[in-house]
Amino acid sequence: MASKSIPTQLIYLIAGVLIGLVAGYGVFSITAPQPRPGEVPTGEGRVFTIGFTLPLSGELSSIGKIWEKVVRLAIEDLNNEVKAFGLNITFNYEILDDETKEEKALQNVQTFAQKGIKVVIGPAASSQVKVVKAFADENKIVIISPSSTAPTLALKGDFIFRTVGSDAGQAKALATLAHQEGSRKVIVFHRNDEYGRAFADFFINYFKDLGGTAVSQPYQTGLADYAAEVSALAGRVQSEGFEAVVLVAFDTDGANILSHAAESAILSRVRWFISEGPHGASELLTQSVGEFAAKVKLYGTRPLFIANPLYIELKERFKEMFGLELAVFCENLYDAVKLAGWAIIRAGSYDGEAIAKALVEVAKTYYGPSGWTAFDETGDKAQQDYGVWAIVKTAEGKYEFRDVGVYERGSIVFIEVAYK
Amino acid sequence: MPEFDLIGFLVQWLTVFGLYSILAITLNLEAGFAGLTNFGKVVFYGIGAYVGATLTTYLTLYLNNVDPFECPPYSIDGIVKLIELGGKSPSLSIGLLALSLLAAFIAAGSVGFLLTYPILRVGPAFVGFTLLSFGELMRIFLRHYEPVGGSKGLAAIPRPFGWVGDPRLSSFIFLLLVLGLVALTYIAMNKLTNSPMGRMLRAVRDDEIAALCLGKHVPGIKALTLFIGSGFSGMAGALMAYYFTSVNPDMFVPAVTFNVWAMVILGGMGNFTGSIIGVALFTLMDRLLAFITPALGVAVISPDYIRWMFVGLLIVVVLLFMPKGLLAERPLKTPALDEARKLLVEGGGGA
Amino acid sequence: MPNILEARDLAKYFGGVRALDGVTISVPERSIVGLIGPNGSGKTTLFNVVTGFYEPTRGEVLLKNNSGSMERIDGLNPNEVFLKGVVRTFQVPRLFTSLTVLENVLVTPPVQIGEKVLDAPFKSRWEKQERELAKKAVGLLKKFGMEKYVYSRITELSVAHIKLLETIRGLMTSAKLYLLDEPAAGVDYGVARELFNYIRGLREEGLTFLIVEHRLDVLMDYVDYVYVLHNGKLLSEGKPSEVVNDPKVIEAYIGG
Amino acid sequence: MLPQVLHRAYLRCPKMPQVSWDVLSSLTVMVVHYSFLYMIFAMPLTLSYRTTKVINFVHSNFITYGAYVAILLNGLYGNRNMLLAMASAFAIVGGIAVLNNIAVFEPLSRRGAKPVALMISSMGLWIFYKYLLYTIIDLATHFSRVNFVSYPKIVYEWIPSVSLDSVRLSSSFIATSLSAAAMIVGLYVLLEKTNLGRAMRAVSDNPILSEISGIPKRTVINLTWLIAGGIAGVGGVLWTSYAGAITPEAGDSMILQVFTVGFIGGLTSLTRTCIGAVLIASIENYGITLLNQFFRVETSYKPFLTFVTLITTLIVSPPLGAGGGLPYRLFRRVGKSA
Repeated sequence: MASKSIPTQLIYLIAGVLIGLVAGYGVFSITAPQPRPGEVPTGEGRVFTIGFTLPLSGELSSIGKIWEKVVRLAIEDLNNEVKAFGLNITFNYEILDDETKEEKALQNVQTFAQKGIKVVIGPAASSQVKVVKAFADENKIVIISPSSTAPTLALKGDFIFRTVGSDAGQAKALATLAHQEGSRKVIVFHRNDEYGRAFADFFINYFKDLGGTAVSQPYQTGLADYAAEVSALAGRVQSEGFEAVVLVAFDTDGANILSHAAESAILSRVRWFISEGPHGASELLTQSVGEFAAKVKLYGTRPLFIANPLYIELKERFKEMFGLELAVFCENLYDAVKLAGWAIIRAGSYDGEAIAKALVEVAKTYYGPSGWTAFDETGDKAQQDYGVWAIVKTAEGKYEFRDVGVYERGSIVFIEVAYK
Repeated sequence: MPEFDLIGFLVQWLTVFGLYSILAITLNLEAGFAGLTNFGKVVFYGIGAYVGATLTTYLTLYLNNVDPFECPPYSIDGIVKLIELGGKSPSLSIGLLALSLLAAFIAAGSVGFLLTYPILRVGPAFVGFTLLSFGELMRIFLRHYEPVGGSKGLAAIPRPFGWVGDPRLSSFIFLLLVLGLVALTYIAMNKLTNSPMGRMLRAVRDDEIAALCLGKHVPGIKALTLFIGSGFSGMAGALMAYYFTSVNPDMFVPAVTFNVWAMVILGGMGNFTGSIIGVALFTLMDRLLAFITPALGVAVISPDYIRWMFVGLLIVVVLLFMPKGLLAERPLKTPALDEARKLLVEGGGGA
Repeated sequence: MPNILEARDLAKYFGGVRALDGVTISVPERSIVGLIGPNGSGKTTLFNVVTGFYEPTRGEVLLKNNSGSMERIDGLNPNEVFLKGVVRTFQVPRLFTSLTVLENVLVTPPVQIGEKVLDAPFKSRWEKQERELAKKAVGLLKKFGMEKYVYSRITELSVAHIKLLETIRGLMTSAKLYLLDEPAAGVDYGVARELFNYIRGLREEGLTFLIVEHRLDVLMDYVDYVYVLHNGKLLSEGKPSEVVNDPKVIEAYIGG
Repeated sequence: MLPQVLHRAYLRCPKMPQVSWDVLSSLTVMVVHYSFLYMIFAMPLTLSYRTTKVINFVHSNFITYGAYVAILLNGLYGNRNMLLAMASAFAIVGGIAVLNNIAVFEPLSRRGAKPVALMISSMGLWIFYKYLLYTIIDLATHFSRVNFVSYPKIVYEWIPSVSLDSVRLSSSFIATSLSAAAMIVGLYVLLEKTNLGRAMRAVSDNPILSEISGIPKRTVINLTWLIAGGIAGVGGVLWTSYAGAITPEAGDSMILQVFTVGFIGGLTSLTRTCIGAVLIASIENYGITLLNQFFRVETSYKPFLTFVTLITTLIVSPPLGAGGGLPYRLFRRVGKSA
């Protein structure tokens, strides 16, 4: 029983030492200027480390796992390119998993900051970027998210950059697609989260401008199954006579919804238009969904400059190296890595502010798999092209995603006939 | 290796440690002392965070002559205004901090108090489940409730010490505030339980029916315990909102609750010091893992899955082989012991 | 002696099961009254209704209050019944296993300053009362020869001591009426008699007991009056000697 | 068909909300389908609780593991035989359940741990199994290049789908209803007609009496776990034939529904659990479709309905028999017959 008092004292001791350490050394060092070398000059040249916080587990893990491979490819390419320029510089990467959780993303960025890393690529979700933002701004850490699209993050003068076009642009493309395909009265079936709501709002506004009517129908995310939601959707489609369903979803929920919709006679009679989320999800390439897609002439939009040789090359190399298809935002991630590398070199000093300035300049003249990467005044991708995708049957009787059209100057141009 | 920022590490780790400590200590009061299996800890944390965030953002706009209903804090204009206006005036920031903490305490505490009604008559398992599902209910509600941002949540919450200027100094002051609140919680809970009240709580935990038959108003005691525990959790939540500067409904998932439970079980039920050790070990482990994992370079097996498997196994192993946790519950030390000893020695009975 | 407790036409139905079906009993002050009957005859249900575990389906329970008049207590909650001066023990003793013997006794007194949340953190406010209660508690434990176990945990006690302790707890309050559920179950004959001797001693001090007991051999030597329940109804009542010879009772016990 | 005639008659009623036959019939099929699924998910929960008194959070893992046994067999070996998947799921998940009992619950109860400790240990196991599955899936995905984190519905062979007039019953519906019927009949025979079943009931009603049946209590409890885990695993297999896409979160996302169904049954009565399954299936499916169509309630409120049902159940008819209850009435009536 004597042991009871010892741990208590130990705690007080540890706590006291820690607080004393922080208080004493902390106050002293806070006021002193902070020399913070994030790069190490060695005999072989300079080595810079780029931090990554990616959703390797959690809700977005199936995408995150593919992203992680894209990162390895991109870093390799970057290093080869830098070598080709004769620069004695090497880029390293450190990948941390953030479980698609806010707290974890902040912890990861803090860890990078403690190690002196000034450029972090990720996190994936807008809610995570929001949590990271204050810390990044205060500590001058450049954050480049390849996939955050929330309009509430389009802020001037911060350290947050996004290499993906805003949802507003895509909503416009999707609205144009639906309108051009002859639908005038549509129901927007969307995720009840910031992405889904914002996308739906944009879509409804653009669609009204085009002269159509659209109503919103949100569904809760994270459910085991969406049969009831699809049934409610069918009820409304029939009773109110909608001509098309616009689905704004991620991969798993999108696949689930389409799989149930394929069994509904009502929903098989209307057109379907889809956002970029479900694109690339292998669950969609089943026979029932494939047949459904052909029946309803299912089209989706996604950020893509179609026939971009760089994208095609990346896609083929990736498949060759890892045996996998590219998932959503892979090209944006790839370009984020390249931009980060060149910005560090251009900045001259390894300092957040300088890198942020350099990043804007580098992006102006960079063209990659995701197209022209120039940023607008809020640090988001200024120019984004949108392609149209479909699920088509291959010669072997299987199904695959194919980019069949492109959004150009306010209209959709089809370059291939997806459904006969 | 570049130079390592130890101070930054300690400040950031200890801030998270502090937030979780408050949750763990209060969970220990509820579960370890009063036997309330609160699987909805995150509810009260979330309510506090939302109350703090809502008050701070709306009032910052309002007191700077921006109509928060014209230009709500969750809209892009509101966020721009918040970044521009927030955290400039020391008196306003501190005032809002104090108000948020108070309001978070009252709001979270009241919800805790009211939630005792549905769980009044059911056993511990159902208490846990009711509170757990109430947390999910709250999350769905928040996603739909536009005045607090709905699914967007609230962002750009002005930091209480933003006016200091140097972000490192301001986060250090914030850390002191958090640790101060931990100390307050720790001392308050120790004082509260090292008393006849602590004895009564343990009696209720051991056998609530017997306690009821001895005249103890068991529902009242439970409601009060949940009020206090939830109130302090609410304050931790408000601090969290300032720390993250953003809240959204999906931050408040049951995983947070389970983390706190694991910390409390490891530390020892009924021992507040143990809870603090549990929190320290867990949060330190998470921080250190972030340093180790890149070095491992394994991509096939996710270190985070291993971490969670470890947490799950730890709970089981502690219950199986060390049911009292790291630090066992300590006997109460009220003056009665002292009095009894005197009497027994005088009477020559000697124990 | 005037009655301290009266139950009039008391009934409790669970769905179609009539656990208690119109029972009328009265317990005079300063007496020991026995309540016997075969398993499932409604004894424990009667206790549960009187102590507020259940609301009766019909009938009323009256308790003599401090001003000497009879007051309805049916429908009160168990904690309120306790505060009116009725202490109940259980067939399987319910003590607080993580508390010491002393703490088990100390937890009983109803109005403790230190149990109020606003006073508990401030020792000075409740220290005086706590010391007084400790004095009283140690005194009681000594009186019943339990001073050796003051700091013991409940798990270290013998069954007899546990039963005794359950009764001692009540003495910390000004309780008038004790409802004991099988105090002699699980203890051997000698100890059982010892327990009942204590009870008789307490009766001399002014307390009243209503006791459910299966061990008629022990019970009958100590009680003043006996009620016999069968299938939720009163089968017989009277002095112990009358009841044991009642053919209805004999039949019920053999048949039940 | 009679229902269709009735529906037409209903549509003639003026000023009544109009639901088309297509929607109503497919919705009804779905409600029946979900009722059967919830029965298969929740009845083993009730069964295991009333015999072992463990609030088993691992139950949601049972369902997910069952589903993933089927998925891994399909993805790695191309299995499309549902019976094979069911048998494997029953064996593997039932084995896990027995293992849990032997390694954790039994030692804990032997040491006299409180029900709360058992519940918390099951919570720990729940976390462990959840992430163990993720790890297994990651490994399988890595080596097979099949995405197991989100897997499409499995189309099993040999099971027909039936069209009755305008109503289509999917093969999953046929499989689920047959399995549910088999389970109910099986459990009835087991509990009412066999020695083991009587022993199981005796253990739940009176642990001391149970020794009389001649089967040791340990064996009874282990067999209960085997059956409970096995049935839940079979439920997971059925889920793979129904859900639009399956993730390792499948069981966890349903845990609240499944437990609510169990709570409606008080975690003691199998009959009331069945009623609970029908109730929750109806509330979720009819409820949200009708609310959405007539009151424009957003479909995203669906989980709200389940939680409101759960909390109403707890307030109106708290499962006291199982969870222990405090004899306290907030609104007491003193001397009510006065």
